[in-house]
Amino acid sequence: MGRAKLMESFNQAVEYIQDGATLIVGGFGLCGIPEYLIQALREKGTKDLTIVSNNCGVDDWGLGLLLANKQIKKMISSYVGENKIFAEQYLSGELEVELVPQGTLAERIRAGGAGIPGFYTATGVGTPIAEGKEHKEFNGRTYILEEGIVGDFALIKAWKADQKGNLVYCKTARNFNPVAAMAGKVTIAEVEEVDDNLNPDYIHTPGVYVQRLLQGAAYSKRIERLTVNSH
Amino acid sequence: MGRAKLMESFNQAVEYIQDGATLIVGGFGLCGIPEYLIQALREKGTKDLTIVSNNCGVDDWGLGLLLANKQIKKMISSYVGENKIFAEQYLSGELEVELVPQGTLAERIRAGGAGIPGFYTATGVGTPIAEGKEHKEFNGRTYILEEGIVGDFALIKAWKADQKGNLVYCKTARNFNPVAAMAGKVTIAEVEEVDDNLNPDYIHTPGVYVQRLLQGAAYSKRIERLTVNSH
Amino acid sequence: MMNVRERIIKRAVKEVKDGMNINLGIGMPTLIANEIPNDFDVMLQSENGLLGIGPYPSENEVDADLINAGKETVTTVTGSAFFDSAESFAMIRGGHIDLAILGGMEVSERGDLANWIIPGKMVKGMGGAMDIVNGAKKIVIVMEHVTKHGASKVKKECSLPLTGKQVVNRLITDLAVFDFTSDGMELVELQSGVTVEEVREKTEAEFKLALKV
Amino acid sequence: MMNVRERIIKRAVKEVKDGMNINLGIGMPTLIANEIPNDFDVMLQSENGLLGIGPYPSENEVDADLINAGKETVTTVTGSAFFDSAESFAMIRGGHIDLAILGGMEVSERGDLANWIIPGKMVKGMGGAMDIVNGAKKIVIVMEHVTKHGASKVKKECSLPLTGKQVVNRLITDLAVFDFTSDGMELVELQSGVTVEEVREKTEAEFKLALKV
Repeated sequence: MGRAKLMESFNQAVEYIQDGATLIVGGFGLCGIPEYLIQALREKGTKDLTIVSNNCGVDDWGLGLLLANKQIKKMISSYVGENKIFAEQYLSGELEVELVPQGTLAERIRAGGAGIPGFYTATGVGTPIAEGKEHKEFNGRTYILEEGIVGDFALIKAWKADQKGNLVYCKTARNFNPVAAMAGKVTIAEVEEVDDNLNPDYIHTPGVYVQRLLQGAAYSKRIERLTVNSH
Repeated sequence: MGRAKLMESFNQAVEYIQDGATLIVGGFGLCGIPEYLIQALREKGTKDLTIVSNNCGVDDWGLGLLLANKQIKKMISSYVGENKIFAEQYLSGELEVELVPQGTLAERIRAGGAGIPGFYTATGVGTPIAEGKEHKEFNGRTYILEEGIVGDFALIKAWKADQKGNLVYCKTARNFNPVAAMAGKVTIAEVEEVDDNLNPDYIHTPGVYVQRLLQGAAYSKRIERLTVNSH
Repeated sequence: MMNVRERIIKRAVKEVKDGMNINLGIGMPTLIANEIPNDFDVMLQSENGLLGIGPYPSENEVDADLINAGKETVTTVTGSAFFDSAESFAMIRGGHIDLAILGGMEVSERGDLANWIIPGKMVKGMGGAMDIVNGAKKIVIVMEHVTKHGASKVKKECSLPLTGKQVVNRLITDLAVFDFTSDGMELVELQSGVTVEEVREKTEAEFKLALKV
Repeated sequence: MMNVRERIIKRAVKEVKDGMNINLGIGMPTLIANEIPNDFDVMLQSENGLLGIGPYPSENEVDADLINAGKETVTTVTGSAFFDSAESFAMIRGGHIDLAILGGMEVSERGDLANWIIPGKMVKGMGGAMDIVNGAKKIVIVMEHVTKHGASKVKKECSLPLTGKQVVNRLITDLAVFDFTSDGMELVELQSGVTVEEVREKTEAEFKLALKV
């Protein structure tokens, strides 16, 4: 897909995302989510999305915004317990859900980005997750086959970027963002800072994975569970 | 295996490596090889080793030292063209060789470290490498099954470590070292510097993978192909 | 006298050995962190991408980019490292975490664990639990021995969908400690003031007694 | 007049487009780097773990920790990034490299490539070639059209063990340029001064003529 271009407009960045697209979206809970890209997608109103993301935000933030606007057809996630609208749409049959163990989800996304169509894991063996999947023994232990995931687009959030699209993440806001970056046919990254002096030894996502780059201002970074030390 | 301990003696660090062990050794060519651990292993004289490493050094340096001392039974590598002793031992039947494409080798080592016993790749389909391997189609394309590799020990070289065993590599001396670190049942790391102020955002190998840690002095860092710009 | 959860936590912290890398589940297991001896060199892993969880932050230290797997704001200890989710579960799945202590809803006599879904209730998801129980070197489950209605949670077969099959190494309840081996389930310790008879009465699963009990 | 290799290189560099991420094989393909227009924003990948290869170093700049896949000392350009071998081949295998230009020993009319081993000669290994030919988005092979004995290297079937099956998108020789599609092999360009007849004579493979030739 060639190399990153620094763009001005979040609306323009999501312009080519069509109804029915599969999107891989970075973040864990509300930490490290592509705030502005999600909001631009809500404005655009793209429908019938399949979204691969560990969680689905909360009712009024993150991917919950797309859910509330009925833009999501299917979620592929490991945990979706923070969202009332999610429960309603799921129970009414409006929303499909595929639950994937968190480590399997991360590895399936990495595999998709790394050209690996399938891999074996012990995770889920003997549970409902293993139903219908190929089982295979290696050295006397049973594993199941899990498939790589590729997205039409990946929407991610990083801390810093240079203009070549190299990315650096901050603390646990890294989470699924680097693997999502690998697995998008087109990866759109939003960042807090553009810095053309990143140290090449400390790049988390090489620019080869990033096709569109945007800088956001004044990130909300909502905290889901503010926990402080009382003493 | 618990956490890294900073040790004084390279000889002591390799003490428990038994004849017949499988070792995963970091480095690409002579770049980023664990110089001192290899030399300690030569002194110890451990025999019948199976060594998983992209290359096999040169005749008088790197893994070539173990080869010259007839300590290696089998090499699992992607390219072994720099070594005359290698050719002799291979032709005389003293040395077994398993050639693995470089990307498959890196991924097999990562898989071993990541608890993935097998994965599918298109690399090698239709070539001698695919013979005897399970073939499977995904979305109309054929892939072969490759298995994860785990070593009894991994010997690696990093640039800096802290005393928790977190590692940082320098430039292209990183190469196979981070995946080797993951795939050793016991991982022994040698480093140039110990620095207890590494930035947690920029750790390449988290300390969880490192069981023994040593600091080397005055690294040789031999250059295989010195190439300079004439103008 | 200690309440039920305190009993379980006090016993569970004895599983923690100096030098371990440990993953503590959300809820009761998280509380174990406070009880780890100060002189232990232990690193706590958070599966969202951190090795080296520190205490909760002061109000000034709160950082939205620094949370644990329970989505709580945390701090880091010296020598911590951040990594991405694939790397985090490579670490877990690959057997590099020495010990995981997780909560349970049911444990069967063969060491099956159910702790992620109750049919008929709203689906939430398994998060990282299925990966952890199949990956960490030792799996310790902490849970109350019986439900609030008095029914045994230590069962012949789990009635709830499984998180993992034959994955539990040790179960710690408010009544006793059990180990699971290829020989079956074994009672290895009684909580103080508890008799074998009481455990038998409140346990659906069949278990043997370890010699030392 | 240009020699054979110069001809091939001059034609091959036209495959390079502004904005591409490119892997150049060891040997003749490496020389293409020097011919890339200065105003192109192109990043060269080295499969040992670098995106953004720069020129060879001056004697003062030589760094043993900074080499390319041919084990030559190199430098980096602004905006380069280092990564490990698994990440490097994730990038390659996952289709994130726009173009790879590699040398060849034989190419068949179906786009099979042989370039890693000659039976009877000492085994050296395939290095990253098998990964690259199955991974990069476009595979261009550069090679001399005939052996030093005058035998065609563009064959009906490769006689040497394959590096990849139906992997070549374009072949550039000192005589011509060929494309490989589901329709077979097609001559798309002649090198200057070369006739279709000469190409036919020196090519064992069967090929069609593109309309424009």
